[in-house]
Amino acid sequence: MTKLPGWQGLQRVALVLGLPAVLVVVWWFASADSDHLVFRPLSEILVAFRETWLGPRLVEDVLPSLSRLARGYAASVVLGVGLGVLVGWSRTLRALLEPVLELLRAIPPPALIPLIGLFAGLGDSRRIVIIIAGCVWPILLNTVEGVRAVDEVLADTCRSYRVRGLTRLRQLVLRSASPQIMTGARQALAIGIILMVISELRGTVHGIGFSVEQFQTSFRYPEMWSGVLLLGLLGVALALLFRLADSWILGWYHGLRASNRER
Amino acid sequence: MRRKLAALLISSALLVAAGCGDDGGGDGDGDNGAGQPTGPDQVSVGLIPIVDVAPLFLGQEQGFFAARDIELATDFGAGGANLIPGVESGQLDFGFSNVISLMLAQAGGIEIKAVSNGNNSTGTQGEDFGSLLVPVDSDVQSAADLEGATVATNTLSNIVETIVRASVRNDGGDPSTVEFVGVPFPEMEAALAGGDVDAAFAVEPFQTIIRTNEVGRSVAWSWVDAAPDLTVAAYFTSAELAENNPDLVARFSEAMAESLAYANDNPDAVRAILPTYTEISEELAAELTLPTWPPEINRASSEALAQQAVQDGLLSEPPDLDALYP
Amino acid sequence: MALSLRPLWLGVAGLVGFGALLELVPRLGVVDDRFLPPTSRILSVLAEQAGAGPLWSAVGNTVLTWAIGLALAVAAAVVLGVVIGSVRFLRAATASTIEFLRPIPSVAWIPAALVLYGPVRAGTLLIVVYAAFWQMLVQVLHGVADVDPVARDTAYSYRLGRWARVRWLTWPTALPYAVTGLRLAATVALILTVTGELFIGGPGLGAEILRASAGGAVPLTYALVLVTGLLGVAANLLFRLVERRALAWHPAVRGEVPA
Amino acid sequence: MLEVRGLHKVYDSHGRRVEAIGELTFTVDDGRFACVVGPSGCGKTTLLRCIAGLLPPTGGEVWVQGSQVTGPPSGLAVVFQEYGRSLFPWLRVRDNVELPLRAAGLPRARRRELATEALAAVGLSDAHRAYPWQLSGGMQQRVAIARAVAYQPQVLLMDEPFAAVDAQTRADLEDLIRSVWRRLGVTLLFVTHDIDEAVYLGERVIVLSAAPTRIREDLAIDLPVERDQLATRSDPRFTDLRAHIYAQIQKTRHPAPQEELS
Repeated sequence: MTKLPGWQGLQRVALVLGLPAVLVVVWWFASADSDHLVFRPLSEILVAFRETWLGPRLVEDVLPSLSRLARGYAASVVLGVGLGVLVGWSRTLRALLEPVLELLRAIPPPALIPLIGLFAGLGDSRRIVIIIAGCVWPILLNTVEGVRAVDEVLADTCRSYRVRGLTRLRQLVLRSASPQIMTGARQALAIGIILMVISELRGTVHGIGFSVEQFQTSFRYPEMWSGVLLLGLLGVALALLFRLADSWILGWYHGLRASNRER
Repeated sequence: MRRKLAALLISSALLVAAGCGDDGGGDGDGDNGAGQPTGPDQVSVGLIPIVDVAPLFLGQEQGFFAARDIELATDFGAGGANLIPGVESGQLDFGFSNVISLMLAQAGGIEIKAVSNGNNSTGTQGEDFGSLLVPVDSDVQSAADLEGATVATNTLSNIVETIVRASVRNDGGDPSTVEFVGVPFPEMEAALAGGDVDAAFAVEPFQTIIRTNEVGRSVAWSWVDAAPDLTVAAYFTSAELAENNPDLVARFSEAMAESLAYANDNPDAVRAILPTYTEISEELAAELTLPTWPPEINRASSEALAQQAVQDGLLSEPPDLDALYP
Repeated sequence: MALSLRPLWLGVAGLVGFGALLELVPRLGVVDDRFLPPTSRILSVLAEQAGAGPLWSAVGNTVLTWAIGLALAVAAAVVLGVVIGSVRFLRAATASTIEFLRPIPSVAWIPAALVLYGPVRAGTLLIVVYAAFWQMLVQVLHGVADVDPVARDTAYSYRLGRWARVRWLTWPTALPYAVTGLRLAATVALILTVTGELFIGGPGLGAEILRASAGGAVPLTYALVLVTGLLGVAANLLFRLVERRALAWHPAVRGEVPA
Repeated sequence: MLEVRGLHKVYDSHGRRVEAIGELTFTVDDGRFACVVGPSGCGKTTLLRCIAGLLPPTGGEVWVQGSQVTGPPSGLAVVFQEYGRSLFPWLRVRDNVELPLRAAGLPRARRRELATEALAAVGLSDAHRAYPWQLSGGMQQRVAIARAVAYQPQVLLMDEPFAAVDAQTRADLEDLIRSVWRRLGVTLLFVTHDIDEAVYLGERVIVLSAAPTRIREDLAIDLPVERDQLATRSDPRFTDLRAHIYAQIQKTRHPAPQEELS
């Protein structure tokens, strides 16, 4: 029974949108007549969403939060990959630093906030340092793993063709470690979003986390839920963005694995 | 019960199948049934580990609560503002919060009720448990000089803003130009030392730490400026508990009143108990300026405070103190 | 990264060096020692605390919250993962929803947790379970999806019942993924437990850190942060051991772990 | 010109001393094609890695183009057996071929010209933009050979390059190597475990003994220069040489007690 291409596409769309649509409808009606102080109707939350986040706050709060996340994340990538390559490449350095890195990685970043607060002043730098304190570890440790696992035959090939220095670093070391680095980068992004929010609590800053906390403490629950919804959408959007970057940067890698699986 | 059901529904929806329901709730959910007492009532109280709540621990130590069939389970919430939802949702039986937060909650539709006084200012200029501090080398001499300045406060749009504005206003300055920045108490010393803020309103033990480390000096005593013998904070409960179990609330209030009086008369006992529930060392505890703990809430001071909060735009209209206060 | 058994003394030297660095920086006045106490003072405070009860009850409470959260998350994820994973239609229908809910930062639920439960352990549990659940579910789904088609056809040909298929085919295949998921979920759960204690409530190390900083006890705050780190290291080692033992009999089938 | 003088190699790892190469001395003149064959595990690959400067010898010296080898010498290219692992999976075929040239600092146009020419020489002129893992095993090894050719080495080392491909592909690749050798005039050392291949390809076959390796015999191959799979392999002289080498290797595997190595 060959399916018509149209039918095929329709079915796929139904599968993708089916459950979410059902959940939204259930949420809409379950909360529709709720006079409950906290659990506001979905309609009210969506109105609050449009009024709160699509207005001036988009520039005043959402943008600063995202820019801090971007700066913290970028710094973590540079720091994590840079240090990771060094530590991954030299056996002694790795043995020397491994326990220290394992300890620092294990400290939950939020626990560092009271300490970072003592140094990093009150401005953006404090929040960026907090983001880095969480994001750098997955990238660093995955880079070390990736650099350690460079294929020896490829390394010998480079040596015999006298491929050295910067070309070697880029073409052999970084490229072969890139699948592992991307795994670390994905984990770091998830942690980054969390720290973006947490670094804004209990302080004064233009940001999503701060706004949501203000809504909560001033009992403006529709706005609070709309903030939660925004963070959800942000998480999804960034995950999607990451997948695009991943398929572009690791195009070769996904192809390689697909072809191995077939063979 | 309806509220609890809704909470269960939403939290289970959130966790898909793994709703962790109510059973994992607060340690002692308070046997708030009005049935015959089967032993001391397990009562959970949400607190912040600060000087102001010393009387409660003294009362516990002196057995004022035990004498009234109450066994306390203290729970240190992450912040005053978070205690209100805890009490309102029934997870905590009683909580401690400043009066402005209580008024804001009432305005926000939260049904809570103050049951006993918390703590008051010393009422004397130049010596109070909290003050407005500026860096030692700052040229600010009094509150009025803080026009257009940035002032650190532990919570934004809350009681500290109202009283600091009162200090500036009483000193002849224009309070609307003061800009407030949220800084947790432990980080105020660094903020002052680093010059990130022009001033900071700190309470004990940080007021003493900042002064003895010569990082800052006091220029105004805002609790005193706001209103004479200001009631700063109070213990509160949910309207539901007050309704369902008036006996327990009454017993708690009496025990609290006795504890407050005892604390007021025995400052040394207060200084001795501080290190047991906070991380304030004995030496530091000895140097602190303690608040006062009169048993009764100073309602006049709350009215004056509320009037200034309305003037500053923090409250849209004056609170209904009859409903809010015992 | 396996704590490899390289020359151990080199690793210890690294730790000592790091400690010495943190000792010198404040001593030389590079940083004000009120904000960064020298390592010696931190360790002496820690030693003092180690003797006293409250530290261990705090560690106990954090571990308890962590264990409850992890258990709830893992149980739910395994059951749901196997059920959804084994039915093609279910997997296809839920994929988009899972992809939507997974990246939602668990801290987004802090205000909700505070409102639902207030500053108590239940609030913290909400975000711990939420975060750990997705880590585990994704791995279990990968595991169940990784069942070898030839093996499945064999099971069908021998007319194994649904339950037998799950017991003898689906679960053994998914096990390595589940074990990895457990390790990842445990790490996330611990971080969220401390986060919850700091920003929501409930007894434990987070609450002690708050109490220490509220009392102006800076060295103690550092000591407690160090304890959370050590707890984290212990947890990572424990679960890596569990993973290695569970997978010891298993050829390194685990390909690229997407988590 | 490739010269090995008294090469000696001992592996000493975790207390286990394995003497891989006893003593090897031989020379391969410029433009000559020498094959190296021996029982499996007799250190053929170790010899090649020492010549390629990838492995420091325990004793003795290796000279390439008149200078002693301490690290990978310039003007020397290696083709490994695991072709899949010696190509960069993230680089397209042409970029793989060009990489050594880029490292050597050649300008882009020159690199492109050499790469195109080399790929054409190995019959892959239409695979420039493909990724290695999109090609068959045989084609991947051709890319590796093209990379070596484009590098324009004076000396080319090949470590059992055709062991991992099917028989037909191997025959094509053998003919390809011979034509590349004749066209480039490069000095070629071809290591293999396949005696037929050694005799078919080489002008000379060095037969190695079991570890610790010594030269059992250095045999000149007096077959006509023009070689093709059918004629050469059915030539009686080919079968004699093959049988002789086979006997030599059999002896090294279980040497008769009394016989002393010459």
